[in-house]
Amino acid sequence: MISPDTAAIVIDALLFTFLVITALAIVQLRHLFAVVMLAGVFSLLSAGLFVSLDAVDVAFTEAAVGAGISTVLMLGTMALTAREEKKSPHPIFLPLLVCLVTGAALIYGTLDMPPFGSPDAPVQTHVAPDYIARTPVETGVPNIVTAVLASYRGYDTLGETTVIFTAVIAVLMLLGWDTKNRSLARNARRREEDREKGDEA
Amino acid sequence: MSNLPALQIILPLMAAPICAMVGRPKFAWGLATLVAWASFAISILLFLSVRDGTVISYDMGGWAPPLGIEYRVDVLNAFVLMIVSGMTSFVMPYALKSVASELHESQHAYFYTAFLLCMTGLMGVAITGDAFNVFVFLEISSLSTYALVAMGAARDKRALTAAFNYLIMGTIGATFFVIGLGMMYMVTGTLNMADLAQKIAANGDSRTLRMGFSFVLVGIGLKLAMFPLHLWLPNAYSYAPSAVTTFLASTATKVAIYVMARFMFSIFGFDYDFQANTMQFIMLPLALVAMFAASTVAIFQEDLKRMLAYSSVAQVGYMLLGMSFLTQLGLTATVVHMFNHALIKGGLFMAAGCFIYAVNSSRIDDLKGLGRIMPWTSAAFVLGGLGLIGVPMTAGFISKWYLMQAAFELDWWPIALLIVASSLLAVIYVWRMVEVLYLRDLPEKNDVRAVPLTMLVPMWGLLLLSVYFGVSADITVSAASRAANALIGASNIFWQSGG
Amino acid sequence: MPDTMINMDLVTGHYNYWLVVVLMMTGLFITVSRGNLIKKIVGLNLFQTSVFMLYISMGKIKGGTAPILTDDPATVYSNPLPHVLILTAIVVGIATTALALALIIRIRESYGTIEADEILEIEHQIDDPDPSPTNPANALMARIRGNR
Amino acid sequence: MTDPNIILIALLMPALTALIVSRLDALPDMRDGVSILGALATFGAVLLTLQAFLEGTPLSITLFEVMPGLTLNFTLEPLGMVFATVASGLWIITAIYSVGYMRGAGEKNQTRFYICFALAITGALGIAFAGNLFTLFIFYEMLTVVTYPLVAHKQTPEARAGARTYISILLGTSIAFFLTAIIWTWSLTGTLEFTPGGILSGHISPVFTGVLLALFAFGVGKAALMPFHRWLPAAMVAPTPVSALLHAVAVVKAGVFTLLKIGIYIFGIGLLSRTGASEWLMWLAAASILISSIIALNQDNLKARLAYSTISQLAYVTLGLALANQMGVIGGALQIMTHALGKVTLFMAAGAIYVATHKTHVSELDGLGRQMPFTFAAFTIAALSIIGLPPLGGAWTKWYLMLSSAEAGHQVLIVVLMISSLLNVAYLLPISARGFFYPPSRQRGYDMSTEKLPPVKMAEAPWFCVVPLCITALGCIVLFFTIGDLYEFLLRIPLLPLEGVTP
Amino acid sequence: MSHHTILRVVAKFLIPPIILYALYVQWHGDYGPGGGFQAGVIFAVAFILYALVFGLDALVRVFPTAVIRILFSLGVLIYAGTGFVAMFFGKNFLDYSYLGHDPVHAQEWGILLVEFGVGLTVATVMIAIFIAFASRIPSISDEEW
Repeated sequence: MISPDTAAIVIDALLFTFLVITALAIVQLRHLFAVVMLAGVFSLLSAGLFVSLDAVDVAFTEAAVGAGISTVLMLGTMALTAREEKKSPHPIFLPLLVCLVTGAALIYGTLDMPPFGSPDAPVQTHVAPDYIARTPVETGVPNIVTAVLASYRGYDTLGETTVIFTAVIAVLMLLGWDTKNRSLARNARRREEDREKGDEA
Repeated sequence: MSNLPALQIILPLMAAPICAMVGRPKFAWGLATLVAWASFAISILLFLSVRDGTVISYDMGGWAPPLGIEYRVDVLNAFVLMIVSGMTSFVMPYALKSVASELHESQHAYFYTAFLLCMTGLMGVAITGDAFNVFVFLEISSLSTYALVAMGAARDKRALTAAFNYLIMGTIGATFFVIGLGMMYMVTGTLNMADLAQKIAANGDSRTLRMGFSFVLVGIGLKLAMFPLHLWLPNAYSYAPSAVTTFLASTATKVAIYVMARFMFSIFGFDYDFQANTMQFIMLPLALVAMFAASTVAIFQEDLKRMLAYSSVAQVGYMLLGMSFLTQLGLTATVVHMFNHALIKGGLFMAAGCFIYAVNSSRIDDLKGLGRIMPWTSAAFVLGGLGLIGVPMTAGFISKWYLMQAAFELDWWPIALLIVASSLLAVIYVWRMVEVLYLRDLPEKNDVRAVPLTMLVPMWGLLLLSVYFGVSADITVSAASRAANALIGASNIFWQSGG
Repeated sequence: MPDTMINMDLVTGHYNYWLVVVLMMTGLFITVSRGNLIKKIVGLNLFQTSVFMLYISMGKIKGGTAPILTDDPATVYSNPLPHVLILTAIVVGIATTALALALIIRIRESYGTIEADEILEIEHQIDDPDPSPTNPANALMARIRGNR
Repeated sequence: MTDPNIILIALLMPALTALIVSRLDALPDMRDGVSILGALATFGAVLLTLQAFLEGTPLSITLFEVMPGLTLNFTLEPLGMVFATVASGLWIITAIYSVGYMRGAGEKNQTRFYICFALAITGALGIAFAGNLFTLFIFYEMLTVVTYPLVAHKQTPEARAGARTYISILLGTSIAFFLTAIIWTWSLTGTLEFTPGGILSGHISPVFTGVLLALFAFGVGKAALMPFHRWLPAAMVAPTPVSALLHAVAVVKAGVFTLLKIGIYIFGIGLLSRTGASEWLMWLAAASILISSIIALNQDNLKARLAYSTISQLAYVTLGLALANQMGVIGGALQIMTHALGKVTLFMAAGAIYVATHKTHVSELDGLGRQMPFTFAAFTIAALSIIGLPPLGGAWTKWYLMLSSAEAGHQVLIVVLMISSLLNVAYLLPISARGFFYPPSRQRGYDMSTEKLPPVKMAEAPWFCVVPLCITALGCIVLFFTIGDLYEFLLRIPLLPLEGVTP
Repeated sequence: MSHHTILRVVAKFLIPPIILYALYVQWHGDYGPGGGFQAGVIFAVAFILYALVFGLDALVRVFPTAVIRILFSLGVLIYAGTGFVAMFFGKNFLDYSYLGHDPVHAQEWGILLVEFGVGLTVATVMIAIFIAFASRIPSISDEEW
């Protein structure tokens, strides 16, 4: 018999294993197309992990953003820039050291964390029960995440919307969106190809 | 009246999409200017109403904290809000011609939109009483900052890489901040600052809390260019458009300093030993090194804006030094210097912008002999430079005075000597510019554009204010002193009298 | 053997966090060690996604369900607050990525490359390879840099 | 009762002059006239304050408070009156002289020169009238900053280098040491007011008294105490009127004046003599006197020689303070006056020689005395005053300092003073001797290409140059005979409490 | 890509369901997973697909950039405005209670409104960013992939 707990642990462990493998593969690979695709895979895997951790909204969003939009933008950027990473001549000693020190600090910090999944952790006993108890009474919205997102902490979400707005302003300021640009370029390329064909003939 | 705290943020936040929607440069500029002035007025009203030590708490959406997000305004916040909105009010008129000369016209409307967003973000960080909300608004300001910095690419393409590096460093910093926040949340279960403070005081120390503190410290340290984490700053400041540099130099680092002070003193409190040790054994030496190393590097710069940027890193060192004294006087010095340095550096970067406007270069070699044909800008630069050195009757002197007082109070007079010694380095780099401006001959072939009044007046306004606050420091010092008191008595005064 | 028991508890209670730390550091490592700008951004995304896992992990209750209200009053819900925070953080993340990619495109157009080393080299060349002799600082800087 | 605003008028007069001068760039005659008139008006205003002071009206004015307890305040006291009178009086002389010199030497940027010159006088008067250490420091720094363009006036690489040395030492010492000392004093006592008897007594241990005194003594770089004296020779690249007024009168005297004030009103002579904290300063001053005199002997450049002489003479004032008794203070205060008159004459003479013949080195002066008799006569009188021979003002200084040394029980210093006089003779009188007695045929470095005027019998500099230096030379003589009144006046300096020390 | 007839046909069949799904996610966010943000992304995907198959010019013809710009600004304004209006009712910013007679319904309305603002902004922002990227001149031609 496999208890639900054990099953959850096995699923977690599998997902984590794949995540780590994907991450290491991304470190190693220099073909950017593969890197971007693996990054998408990483997002999907993490979405799976989020589902197993009860965060369905987050999983949904991560899948849509990390595996969807993010990948599309990365591929688009690749098309505009390069598709192969060049070998870096620099030694990796310092970055490695930085990461090891940071990682060690984080591990040190985890030691006093309440155990994973424990129901009496401060996180579960302060504030959160209030949300769960008050949401049905005060908002009538069954999805507590939505209630907290749009009402209790609606101001954060306004900030989030503003962040997205900031991003588009920034991108438009940097790139503009003059579609004539592209048409012109395509026409130019076509003309060039025609000329080459003409030369061959 | 009761909605003032919300209006402070919402006004620029709503003005930004309107600017983008209309999409006309002149309109965007006009609206941004109006909003900046209105914000300034609001921040002054806010400051006046909290000056006596009251704390305004404003519940967003009517949800009481810790369930909802609250604004909490005390003297310190209000002071920082005043710096940010006040500086924006000065920068906006300046930006009109400066931006027109440095950016392509199709970008102007977006530029002012981003500018408003940046201001919103910075003020949002300063006003909020919720730790996670700090992150959200920090990102609003950061994202818009990256884009604004990159806009310098029209003059020098290095602005792009500067912005990119800033983005990488800034995002790593923000992520560190989120990690630290997560750890704090993990041991307390709350995100509200006041609640955090109480829970931390009640639960006591733990390894998770220590690392939470450290990651928050490093995260904000990256944002405020704390010494070894400052590498993004010089390029970002050098290549950004002049108006942006002015704005960033006089507000962004100040807000980051504020956040650091808030977390250290209001949330972790003075009794937290791990913090006190970190301050005295890590922060204090780093601050001293920053003062000397960055000033020394500034001396050898060939570009005026870059020189000023390194000087900013050094000045951040002064502020951190004041904080790491862990005394009322030290904090007063930090807060006073936040304000004074905003004025002085703002004025100096404006002067640099005027030079760029006039000769399209900020290389020190290209500024030879400009003292004679640009008397106003050059004189303004000298005035600002004197403030940077800390010559009496300028605001910089007041800062230095309090910082040294704080050192003497602790009987750390070697540190007092180091403070003055480091300002000698400022003498060198400021004087180098004076020599170039006044004692070199103008090149035969010169093409100097007259600087418009809309740029000169804000610059002089700031510098005259810096002189005014150097001559009559009562207002600033008493405000700073109250702010320091608010931080010192953080766990009792700040948190309990609100509501 | 109580000692090993405690250690086992520590492991089962924290292995999740440790693996998250490993993922985080892999992401950070990619960001700080790789010269390719796109790869830096991929690393940053990895780093941030791992932080999201940290948050989501701490909201989980053993035996809990997703915080969507059901009719059963005995249901244990996982903490919704981290989910909300991470939703916001994901949005911030994609906004940052979009901006970074736009910057990369502009960099590529101006520099012809997206490798940090090559960019640095180009920037050194812009930095006026001909320091004027009148400025003592230039001479010193040149000496520090080791050229001429 | 006199309105205390008279102090402000005296202060603002030179600033106003600077303002008007700055508008008159296109009208050189008007500009120079305004400059001289401004000097006269300033002197008049200072005399009015002096009169009020002599009548016993306590004049004090506070402009504003920078921080609680930290004010911008001007208060009259005897020492400051001496300095103010000397500086403003000699400004008239040098203003006239400048007109002759600047035109004669064909200098560029004359308007900037006059503006900065006038502002420097504001700085000097501000120092003289300062009622507390903070005010004094402000004007001290202002004086440094506005004299910088004067030193760098010629804008040649040498001028820039000299000016750089000048500004870096003066600003450097003042910020690094002086300011530290001020803030330290403030944090010890909570006040910076100049108070008779000092403010530090009872707030500081004897060891730290010495340290603090060191910070002040070296911080006041304008006093040119060794080893921070390098700026003074470096400043000699400036046009001669600058050297004359600023580096014989205003700037250096501001330095030693500041030291005297700090010694008397911050430490209190009583504290210094009680703790012996100033003893090391005394020996340092003595060493400065001798070493710089010896260096002066080896200088061939006339102005450099005078500069080193100045360093030596300034140390007299420091010595007077360090002796920490009434005679010492009076000797020091007298030295401010006598040396000012003497040295300004010497510098103006050097400038006159330059304008007339473009000669700058001692070895080139052979036989010039007969060509420029007035200049050389004045030079000789001033030199004798500096040496300290009666019937010239300088004699009294040495007299009081020797008395003071005897009183303090340091007879060795009397010997030092005498050796110094001998050294003065050795480096000053040969100049006169060369001028009057050496045959002109030995003119070395006589460059025909640059020389415009072939020497035909009398060939003085323009009268604008010569008259002023004759007046100051006469002043040296007058000073000798008015010592009675001066002594009475200087006795007013409040030295209380002076335990166990009788005048 | 104009010659990929199959793609065009498939796309024509695919886009309407995607938009429908987006609307479902938008309005169903109260009850199950989803909400304005997710819906906005899905909505944007439909349009991006359209652009990929029929070309950028076609997308811009259907959905002019000026309109997109107004819409993404409008989304933010809807959100902030919903909160702003509360102030005129003497409430705090973002207090939705003015929207209905009883507080619970007011909350539901408020949440729907702000989620709509979010959805609108996100969808149009994603499309705008896509257009901005796609309108640059590619350095890797289609054949090189």
